[in-house]
Amino acid sequence: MLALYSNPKWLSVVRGTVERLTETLGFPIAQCRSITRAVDEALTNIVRHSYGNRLDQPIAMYFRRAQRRHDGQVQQGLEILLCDRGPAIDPCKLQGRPLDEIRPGGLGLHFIRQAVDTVEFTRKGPTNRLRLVKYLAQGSSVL
Amino acid sequence: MLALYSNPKWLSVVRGTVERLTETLGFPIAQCRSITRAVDEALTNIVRHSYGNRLDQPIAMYFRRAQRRHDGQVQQGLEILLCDRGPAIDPCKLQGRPLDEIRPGGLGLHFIRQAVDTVEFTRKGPTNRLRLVKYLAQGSSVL
Amino acid sequence: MQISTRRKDKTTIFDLSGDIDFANSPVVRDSVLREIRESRTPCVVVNLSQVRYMDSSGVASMVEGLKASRDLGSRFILVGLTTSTREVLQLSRLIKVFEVYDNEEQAMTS
Amino acid sequence: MQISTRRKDKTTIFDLSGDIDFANSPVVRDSVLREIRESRTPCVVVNLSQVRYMDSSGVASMVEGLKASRDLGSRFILVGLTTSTREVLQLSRLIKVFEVYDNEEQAMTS
Ligand SMILES: Nc1ncnc2c1ncn2[C@@H]1O[C@H](COP(=O)(O)OP(=O)(O)O)[C@@H](O)[C@H]1O
Ligand SMILES: Nc1ncnc2c1ncn2[C@@H]1O[C@H](COP(=O)(O)OP(=O)(O)O)[C@@H](O)[C@H]1O
Repeated sequence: MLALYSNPKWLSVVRGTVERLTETLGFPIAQCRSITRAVDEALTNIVRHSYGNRLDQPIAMYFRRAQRRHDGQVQQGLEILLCDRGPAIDPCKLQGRPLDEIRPGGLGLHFIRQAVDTVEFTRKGPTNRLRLVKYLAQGSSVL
Repeated sequence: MLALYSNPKWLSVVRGTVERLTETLGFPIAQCRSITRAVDEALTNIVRHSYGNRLDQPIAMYFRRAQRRHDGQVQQGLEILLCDRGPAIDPCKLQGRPLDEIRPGGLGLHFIRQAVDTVEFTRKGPTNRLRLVKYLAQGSSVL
Repeated sequence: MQISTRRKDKTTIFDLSGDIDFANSPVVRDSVLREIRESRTPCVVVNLSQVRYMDSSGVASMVEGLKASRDLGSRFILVGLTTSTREVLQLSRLIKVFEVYDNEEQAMTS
Repeated sequence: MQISTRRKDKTTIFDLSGDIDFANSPVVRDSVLREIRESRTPCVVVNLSQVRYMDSSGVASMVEGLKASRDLGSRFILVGLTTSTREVLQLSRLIKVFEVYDNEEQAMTS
């Protein structure tokens, strides 16, 4: 579990954590990068959209093992839960820009969806929860 | 705040966190390495000596800013608190081997003391607390 | 993250290093846009060879640089893409939109 | 952390990579000691050039290798020290105790 404040200067610290965690769990190097990118973009969205760039708001991250049956085999995975206490998210706003437009912004959610197998926004009481799950290919698990 | 279990495979994850944290706070690169080493050795000691190599015991780490007056100037710093729930430590045992002997072991505490300005073991209720503080040289602070 | 700039004839080269993320991409964006819009430099090269990580806000800053230079008829070039920066531009489907060269020399002679 | 071994004449070279810490130094220790004590290899070279980090338990494994080979009159050599591994051996005041070369070639011709 990692708890931090919503100051973007801590983004680099979280990347360091997630990079090593995914490496330790045996994800291939390109997936370590993309999972790290997904978490970074998700945190940036919390800082910007949930907390309107306030620097002192709480963010909590939980890391857990995940498991699923896939093609008749058990796959191990990593579940990452990001929790903030900002206002409830309007699900209609949860979309990036079409990728064929050339303009800044609207890329974060694309990067997140590209990187992981599950992206799930839920509201629990006063908390926004973003759940990301990425499974390891069979055999590559060192969990 | 970072909470984890006493499995040595998470040591690498903590090093990733501390490396980036010290980098972000503006410590010179050699000090980023030595502070990271200190935390790694302190965690290893918790795993080995406080928890007798059990893998599922709780460790909590807190990161805070520290400040002191030094030579008439205010120095900013980083305080790291490592907490475990192992048995109380016998202070008499808290010493490494003399550095002029060539034998394995007994180096961790030397690495810790070399890296930081303050090393403080205390017992609070059921908790061992190790407090490490490292200050930034004047002017290099980006806290 | 560190930015330093060099001039060669009518070209300004931005040497970026470290991580470009939401904490510092506004600084990158502002310095690049100032060079294009206020200094009216005919050619701006952004050297990414020392960039360890770039997030979507870093990509957005590059897009803004590109758009600003198109508006003014100047050039905006990226060089020294690392695995990580190349990846992020590919994911954004923007890699073909930029003028990209392996290194500064190739950019200068093109 | 990864270990792979190569043989050249009477020398066994251990190529270590990644981080050597308390999670895996027992594996490093055991393979090095087995090579020295059981295979009785006359010369063991540990190549650290790809090692990103080494903790005190990694240093302890190297000390055990050194002691075991001294006992048997064989050689134990470290090559390819990086800033980080050199630093940790210096802090331990052990750097002068080991036979250290810049690279494998120098170790083999010495
Ligand atoms: N944590 C969040 N809270 C509220 N809205 C969010 C959050 N994350 C994303 N969104 C919404 O989704 C949109 C798309 O996000 P994204 O693809 O990351 O692009 P950008 O953040 O650059 O707009 C955002 O503009 C915002 O409206
Ligand atoms: N967290 C701890 N709990 C109990 N004893 C400890 C702890 N950390 C260190 N010690 C004591 O201090 C001694 C020296 O530690 P160190 O220098 O790290 O060398 P080593 O762990 O290799 O013996 C240990 O042998 C142990 O007796």
